[in-house]
Amino acid sequence: MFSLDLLLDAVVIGVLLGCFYGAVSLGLSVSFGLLDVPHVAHPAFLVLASYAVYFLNEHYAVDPLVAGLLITPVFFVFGLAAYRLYYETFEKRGSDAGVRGIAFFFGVAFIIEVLIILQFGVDQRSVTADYVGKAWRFGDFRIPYRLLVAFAVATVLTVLLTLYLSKTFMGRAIRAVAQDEVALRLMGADPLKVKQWAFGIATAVLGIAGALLIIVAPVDPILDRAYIGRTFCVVVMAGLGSMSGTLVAAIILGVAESIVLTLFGASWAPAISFAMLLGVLAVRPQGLFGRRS
Amino acid sequence: MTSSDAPAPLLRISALTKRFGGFTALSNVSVDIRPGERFGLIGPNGSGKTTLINCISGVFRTEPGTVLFGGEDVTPLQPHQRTRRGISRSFQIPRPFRSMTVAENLMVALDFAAHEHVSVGQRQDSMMSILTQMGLGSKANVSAASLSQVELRKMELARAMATHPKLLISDEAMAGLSSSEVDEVLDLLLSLAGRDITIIMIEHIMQAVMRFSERVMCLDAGRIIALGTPTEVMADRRVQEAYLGT
Amino acid sequence: MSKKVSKPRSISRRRLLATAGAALAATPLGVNLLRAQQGPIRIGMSMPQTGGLAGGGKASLLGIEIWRDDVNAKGGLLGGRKVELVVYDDKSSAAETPAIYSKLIDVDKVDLLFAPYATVPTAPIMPMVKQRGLLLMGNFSFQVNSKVGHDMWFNNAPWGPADSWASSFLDIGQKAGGKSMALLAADQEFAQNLAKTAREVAAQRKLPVVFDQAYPPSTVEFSSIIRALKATKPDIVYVASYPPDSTGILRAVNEIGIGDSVKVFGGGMVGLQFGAVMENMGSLLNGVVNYNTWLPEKSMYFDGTKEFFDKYTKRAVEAKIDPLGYYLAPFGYASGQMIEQAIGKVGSLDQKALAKYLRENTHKTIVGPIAFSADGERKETAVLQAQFRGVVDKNMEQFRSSGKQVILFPDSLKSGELVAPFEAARK
Amino acid sequence: MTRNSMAFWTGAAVFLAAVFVMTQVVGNQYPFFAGYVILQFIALAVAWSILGGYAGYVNFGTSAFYGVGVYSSVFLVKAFGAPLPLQILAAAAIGALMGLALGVLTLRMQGIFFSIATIALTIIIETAITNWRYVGGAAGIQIQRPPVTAPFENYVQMLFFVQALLVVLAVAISRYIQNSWIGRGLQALRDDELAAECTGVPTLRLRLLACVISGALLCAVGAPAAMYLQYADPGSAFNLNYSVTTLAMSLIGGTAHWSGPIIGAILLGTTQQLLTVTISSEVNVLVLGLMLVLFVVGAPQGIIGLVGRLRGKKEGGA
Repeated sequence: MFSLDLLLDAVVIGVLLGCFYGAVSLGLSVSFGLLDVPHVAHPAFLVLASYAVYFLNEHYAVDPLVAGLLITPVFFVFGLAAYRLYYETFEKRGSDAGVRGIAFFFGVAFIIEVLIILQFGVDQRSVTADYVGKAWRFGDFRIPYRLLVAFAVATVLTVLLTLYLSKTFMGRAIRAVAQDEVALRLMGADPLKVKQWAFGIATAVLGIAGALLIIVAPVDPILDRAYIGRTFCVVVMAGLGSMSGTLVAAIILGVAESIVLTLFGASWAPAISFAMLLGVLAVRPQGLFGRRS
Repeated sequence: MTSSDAPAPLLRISALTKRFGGFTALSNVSVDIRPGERFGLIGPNGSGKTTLINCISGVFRTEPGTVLFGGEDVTPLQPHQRTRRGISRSFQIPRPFRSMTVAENLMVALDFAAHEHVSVGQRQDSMMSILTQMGLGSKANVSAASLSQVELRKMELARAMATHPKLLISDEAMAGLSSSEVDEVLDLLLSLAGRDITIIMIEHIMQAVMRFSERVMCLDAGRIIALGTPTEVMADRRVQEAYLGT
Repeated sequence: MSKKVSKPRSISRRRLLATAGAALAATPLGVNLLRAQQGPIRIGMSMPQTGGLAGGGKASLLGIEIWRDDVNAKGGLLGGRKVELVVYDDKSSAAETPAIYSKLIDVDKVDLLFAPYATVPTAPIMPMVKQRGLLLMGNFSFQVNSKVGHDMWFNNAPWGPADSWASSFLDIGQKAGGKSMALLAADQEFAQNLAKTAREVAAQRKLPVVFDQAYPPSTVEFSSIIRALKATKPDIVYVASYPPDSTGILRAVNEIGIGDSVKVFGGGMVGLQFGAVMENMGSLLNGVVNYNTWLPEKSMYFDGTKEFFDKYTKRAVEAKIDPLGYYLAPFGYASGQMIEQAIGKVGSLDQKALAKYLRENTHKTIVGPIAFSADGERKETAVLQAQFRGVVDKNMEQFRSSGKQVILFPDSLKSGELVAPFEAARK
Repeated sequence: MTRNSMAFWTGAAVFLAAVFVMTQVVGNQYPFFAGYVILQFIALAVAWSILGGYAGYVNFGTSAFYGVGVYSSVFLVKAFGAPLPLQILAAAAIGALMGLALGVLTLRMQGIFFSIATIALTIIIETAITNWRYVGGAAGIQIQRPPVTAPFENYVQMLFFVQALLVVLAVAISRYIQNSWIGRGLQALRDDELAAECTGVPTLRLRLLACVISGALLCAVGAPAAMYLQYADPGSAFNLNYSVTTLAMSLIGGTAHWSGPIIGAILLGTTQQLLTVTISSEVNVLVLGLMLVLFVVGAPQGIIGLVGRLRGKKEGGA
């Protein structure tokens, strides 16, 4: 059953799929990778964004990507508020958030799930757009436009975030807050403001990522549970806080999953990617591209 | 090639090198420390002092280089094994067990590092006597998280003492303290030294080092640049350059 | 949750608290009858209302509730006793149902038991009801009684004998000239059971299986799988999938293509029966031959069917559940109808007598006549295989008219002929 | 200390006796079904806390251990028709090995990395079981119970008693650990692993020990579930709910004392059982979410912490 064609195809699809994983993990790479917030509600926020996109698409026929952009400011503000609550609860008390932070965000995730169910019901939802359900043809190859969109958006997001973090004052402050709060104070920035801003950005990115999620596949209210492992896997494997690293790690995962699926059978695909994660963690705990003081 | 009249060293560090990635933190450091000696370790920031401590206490693995303690090669041992053999340390930034009381902090040391098998009662006595000696007697049942800076420093030393060390390494135990507090801690260390405990003291406060040490070693960029009596080392041109140059 | 669903339940809750106090003494269900003679007839069940099976569970429950309201409007059963439902959420999990059914039997002391929707929550209660000798009206579980062998179990689903499902699909494929089969199934309970029978039937018929893969439920992207499947050039593609995957698979088929060799595609895709899913997929559905339980074709209307769907449609919108409700809801109603007829004929709530009646007779329901074989499954399969035709995008209402899903099997209900190969049928 | 021990063991004996009498006297089955689930969560929460509470290593893989416990029973029953005690012992042994493997694999990981590793492990194991046709694979498997052993008349009553034994075992171990040098060592390494190591605490060995004990207990608790449900499927056995609920129970109760997880499990477990048979809808999940958020925000040290604060923060070792 093996053929070079299939392998090549698996690699191409894997790269595109990896980009999609990368896009939905980028926000977490900021919130968890840079701010050390154990944000297990990240996928729940993501699904919430998908439903917002669905709502705009279904009722006002807004293109999903445009809808994703439209909800970005709302999610930014939402992120600011969420961080404020988190800060008041944990960081301010100077206690290690650890377990309780995780529990807190699990609680938030459950609440979001139920709110979605109450508003939209339990059925799965998807969006319509010109690029959903069609493929780009190149000789014998066919590549779904959905994945090309994911690829493009992921790349643009990664580049923008990387530029933002390295070129702007606020961006540099965000990176500084991850490494050395004292140095940040010397720069004259308030760590709380910086972190809150960063969390806002992490959440805003979810607006577009949520649009991708529902473009690539239909969503249902409890889809977030499937993405907890996957997004954390990508971010941790990349090494905390590296945007380009996140994309590369996601691509590695996507390709590995895709190749295993094509050559050995789909049912082993999740085990393979998480075995890779375990391997990376055991050998190189700081991740493939990680910072480590 | 040791001279026959000198006592066997308690700690012998031979050709110790430590690299982090491409950065060499310690380069070919060798030194002997005699039993009962008061040894000062100085050097500018980033010169490798704390790295050396970490290599002695076992936090870092060394490659190449060996650490001999009491004639035994402890290089392959983990920190807790070295602690049980008598190497104890305090930390530059105090690391108390925050969820415990001061007494419980010491009990950890007594439970895990006490050499002989002793009863609970004896351990309690031992703990109280160390606390009293350190001037923390009244704080025994206070939560470690609520201690002041100087109390934390003292508790670190007390916890290190509770492991019954032969060698005590004090890593900047006086940083950030007022001058009267510095004297207080220094007196404590001197009294410990009087009881046959070998002490390595890392310090930035020169008066303290000069007053305390029998011998002083100065590190710069991971190399020994001077080793001798305090006055000799202070007079060394390279030492002065190292400090002024930064 | 709609008001209508919760209101009767709150009544039962009050009752339930009253009985809970006196619940220490054990009373077998039968002895309980005398005491309850004047009160309502209480039917207990768990239903997945959260978790993965919630969509189906809610639609199914609405069907049963409509039956309850109908029967109560007619004055109830056994000379004026109203029907009351006691329903708990089992969270789609097998771990919850033993405690729930024990509560229903031992504390609530309900008169009759209905099973929850689907196999997973049903499986753990089968040994329990068998041991207690209780009648259980099954709800779309698959071969859950085959090992337990309970003679008071009756499944409302049209599955019939275990292999009939795969047989009917392969019949259609082979008639269209299919010589090889590809099998793609989700790594989940129902899909794996379908895949297993398909493998067995294929082996009996010496039909080579050129592709046989299971994919995990978390699979996001099916392009690679479809590409690999396509490379084996199968004639018949049998897919056993769950709602999110069904969409993903059909999208990938549309994008990647499946090749000209394929005569028929589909078979066991769950999700293509749900309104929201069908509306979303629109024209992607065309050509797919898939199983179904009820369709708005002329041959499918029986006494009361139309009235049922009129009521369902109105209430489903309020309750935010599947607006079409073809798949499960009428069968929930049918369960009620069967019990209604049995109680009417037997004249009591005696479990053994009811079971005997149910086993020995053919029952008239809104989904057609139902007769059971010894294992409590349908005597004959009534699983439809139908082909999607002329479906357009973004239109829920089109599925209410006939002709969008042409019934190919069973012959008695047939409403059209197969269009093959698959690629041609998709145009 | 000794008086406390006396009180504890008397309490345990009274509890077991009460449970036993209940199995002999009460005819209604529901208390046993619901009680089994609550006892199971108490044992899980207590076992989880040994690693997650004392040592501060947050294990997200409760469902992995629980599921392996279930499936080890399924395998033993299917292959050898093994009796219940053997199922539990075997599950404990497998759980200990699993804990050891987890510990060794995560030697270099701390904090959230450890947690993520446990998530990864869960998914890998679930995938393996899903692909293992002998124990039913994804399709699930129905299991027949053997006849019940005297003096019990009903299998669920027996399971209820067995689970009560497991609870007492787990609590006794947890309590012993807390009051011994192991507990102090774990607490030290939770507060500061490096400082603990340099104070003579063999942190790696203690971590491994905690992983092994916690793993063995978690698996053992899962083992009787196969007989309770008489059915197993990977989706239910490896349900994320076990991980989250166990964690929530420990936190709500408080992890500083062995009684915390018990209190949390009783509170949350009973609430969930009650909600299941009263409100019974998505509101059930909402309540769990709200309880998690409120407790984490309002009572960071759990109920134990609240009580401690009320009593003026003065408590002895028991």
